[in-house]
Amino acid sequence: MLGLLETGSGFWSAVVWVILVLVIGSLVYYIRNKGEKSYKKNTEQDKPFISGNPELSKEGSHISASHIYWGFTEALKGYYNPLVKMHTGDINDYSGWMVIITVVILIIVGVRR
Amino acid sequence: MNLLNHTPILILALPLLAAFLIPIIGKINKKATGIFATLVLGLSLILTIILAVKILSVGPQIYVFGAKSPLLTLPSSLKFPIRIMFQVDAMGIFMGLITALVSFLGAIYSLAFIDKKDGLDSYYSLLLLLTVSMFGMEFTGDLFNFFVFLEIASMASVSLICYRGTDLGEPVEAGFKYMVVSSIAALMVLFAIGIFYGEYDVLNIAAIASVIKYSQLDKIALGILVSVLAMKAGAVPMHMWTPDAYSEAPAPITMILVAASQASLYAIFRVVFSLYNITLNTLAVGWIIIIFGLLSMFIGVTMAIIQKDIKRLMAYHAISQTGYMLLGVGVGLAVLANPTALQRYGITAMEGGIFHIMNHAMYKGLLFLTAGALFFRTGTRDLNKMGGLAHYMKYTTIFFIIGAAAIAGLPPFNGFASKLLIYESVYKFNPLLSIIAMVVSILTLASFVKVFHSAFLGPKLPQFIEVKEVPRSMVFAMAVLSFIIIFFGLFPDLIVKNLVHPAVMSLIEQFKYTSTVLGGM
Amino acid sequence: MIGNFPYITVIIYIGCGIYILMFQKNLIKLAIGINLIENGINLFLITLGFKKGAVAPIYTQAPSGQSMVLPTPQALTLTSIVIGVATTALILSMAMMIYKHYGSIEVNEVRRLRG
Amino acid sequence: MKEMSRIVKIVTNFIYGFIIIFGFYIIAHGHLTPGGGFQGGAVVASAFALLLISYGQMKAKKFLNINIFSLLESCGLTMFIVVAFLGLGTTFFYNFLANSGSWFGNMVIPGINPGDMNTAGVLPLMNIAVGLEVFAGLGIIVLLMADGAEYTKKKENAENDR
Repeated sequence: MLGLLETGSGFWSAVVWVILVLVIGSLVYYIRNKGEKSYKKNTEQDKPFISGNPELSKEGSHISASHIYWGFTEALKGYYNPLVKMHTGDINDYSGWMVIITVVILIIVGVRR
Repeated sequence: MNLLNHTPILILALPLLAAFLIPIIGKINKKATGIFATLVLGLSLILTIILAVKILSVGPQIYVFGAKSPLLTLPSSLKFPIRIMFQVDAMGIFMGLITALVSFLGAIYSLAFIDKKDGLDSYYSLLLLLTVSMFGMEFTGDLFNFFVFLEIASMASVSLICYRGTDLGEPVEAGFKYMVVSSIAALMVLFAIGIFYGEYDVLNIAAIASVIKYSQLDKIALGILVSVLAMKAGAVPMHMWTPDAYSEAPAPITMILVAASQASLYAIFRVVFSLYNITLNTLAVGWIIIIFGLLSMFIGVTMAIIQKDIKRLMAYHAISQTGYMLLGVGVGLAVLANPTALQRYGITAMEGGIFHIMNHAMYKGLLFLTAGALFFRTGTRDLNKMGGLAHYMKYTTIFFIIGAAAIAGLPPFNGFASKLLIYESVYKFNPLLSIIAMVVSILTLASFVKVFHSAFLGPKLPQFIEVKEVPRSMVFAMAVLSFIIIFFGLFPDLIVKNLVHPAVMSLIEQFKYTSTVLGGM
Repeated sequence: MIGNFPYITVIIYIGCGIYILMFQKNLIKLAIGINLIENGINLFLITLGFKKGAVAPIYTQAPSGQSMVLPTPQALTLTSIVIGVATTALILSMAMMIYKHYGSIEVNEVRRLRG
Repeated sequence: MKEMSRIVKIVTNFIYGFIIIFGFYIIAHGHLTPGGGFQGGAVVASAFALLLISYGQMKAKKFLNINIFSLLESCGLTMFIVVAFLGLGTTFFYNFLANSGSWFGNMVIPGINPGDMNTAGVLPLMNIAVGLEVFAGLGIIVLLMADGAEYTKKKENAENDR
């Protein structure tokens, strides 16, 4: 019933994992309820403190998809620019890649023992 | 004349008959075609389950076309099979289950998703043809029959990719690219089949496997088959058709296309394990498949992070997840020659790789359906334009979270179970591969957090005020997939012990494959 | 050496087909390239079944003293030709639709999906 | 496509009947002489192409109706699969008519002979089904391509006038 999955060196049981999460979760929830009672949602208390600057409107602060990982792509520009350029999108390159890879594999498989 | 020993062909023949009847039904009443197609696919799903139970209990099933009895493989006067036959073993029916489930849910989903007035009957007959050809690729025991089904599959999927092409240009461009590349692939497969026929004068996979000597010609045929089928499965250097084709096809069709490229992946395993097995240089070919897997994993996910179109991002993830399957089974192949390593981690690696095929078909299908639901309601696929959809589309958000957690390999879901099998066994083979696999899994989670944030979170946008939840048939299809993902995640050992392990064994033991046809010669 | 001429023509066919597919810019020429490869492979299949001095395999029994050419490759070629017709019809109609939407059938203009 | 000259139309009126009959001959004798469903269907479809070219696309649409072709195609395909299903008593594509004395059921005489049309069991039925499907299918392809060509011609004429 426990769904023990033998993975070569050890086992994995999702059911036990879920039970653990529930137990520890309820413990954490219990501790959280012991916290400060005077906290009320949607009041002045839960405004983020941005060192006193006025909070931007929700629409203004929503980061759209193309900016989310700009740091990651900026750092890896050396890797990304040639990679994106390789995806040219024209059919000659698609069939070209296919022929090149077939030749490479034929050499590897054909020439070896 | 009980129907039980005719099930292998009935799974195919009923949807085929339905595909040909649909244009006639379409003339009588437009809406009936969709429901008729869904019913037939449901019936073929039930038949697949019956066949699966029979195979896992009794053993591989043979079905010879046009012979006196379905099991008569060797005509009286000859020593090798002539007729076209279906040879369905545990691996074949494992893939058959994926195909049957994915196409049934795709048909249900497209009942509400596709509302085009004119081309409706051609849509459903092409969908049935695509399903039939995928079944054919997975069940057939004859090489040329595999080529014919491969060709039907690429033609049916190309026409379905171009389905929205009457008023848009991009789907036709995507379909054209996929068609050019698939016809080269199919012709090269035919060339390899010609080589086999020239050498051994027989077209049956089991018959060739029993007499194969890995001569110079066989090496050429192997090289062509592996590289061409890797292209059809979406391995990296030749993967560029995948994002175009998956992003332009309608969402249920993309889900079925994912299962279609997995049928080509199955074809690589069939060629390498059942046709050649020990005769080929297992380490070299194993490492070729591992390198395909590594490239697919890494380049797939790094390209996915920078995408702006939601379906293009998910298409690149399909490539990177195919890399996991190639890695798992490549390690299994690399150690096929020495039995100790095979017992220690080779079989677990293959179990992880093949279990990952099933899991990937489930959660990638779910993700594409959620992307289709977003497109159905908002009309755009661009992540920059979407925002705050969680407020309106409650169920789709839950399904998306389940799918994203499963693809990233978070514990209670099925992605984690198969990735864990791959990590632990590949680590024993070569630690670096396992580390790369883990890094790729983290990047997968990163890109799906990006999709979740930009599409679902954020404030209510003015232009999506009237957006509401998707119709019930789409929600039902997504709910079934989520249930399967959660069930496989909680009880992975049931699936691995009963379905995946027999499939791996049927791939590894080539003598069992040949003896079922040639009668233990 | 004479016996190898069909195989050399097969190589030339497939070589031209692959050259066209990799370097020609017009979509219709790509369709021609695919047809060239297909003809090459059909010729390859037919020459596999060839026997010197044999008769076409249309009798139930070979005429006395003569042998018949192998019939299976000819059946394979027949199916391959049928599939070739369907593939070419599909590719040409897609090229027409691309011309309708893009206004051109040059490969470097038909490139909206990339990256 | 504009119509051809009067001479071509007269010759076409005369010839296209024979082409269609020759196509059906190839389909019907598929199991004896070289040919069969697909080849015969292609010959019949070439007769439709001839009509289309000689009468131009506008006129040809009147007597080459796409819906009938599509119906014919579905009937041909369904007939093929139903004949294969009929063999399900033993196996799927079983040739239950061969040597059974009923339709196409005579014994085959070995050795060199002109061949008896009434042999080869299910094969002639399959040839007829495939022939029906192929000539309807190719007919549809030819007509749709003619529509496509018509559309692009109109577009080019419009661009030249501008």
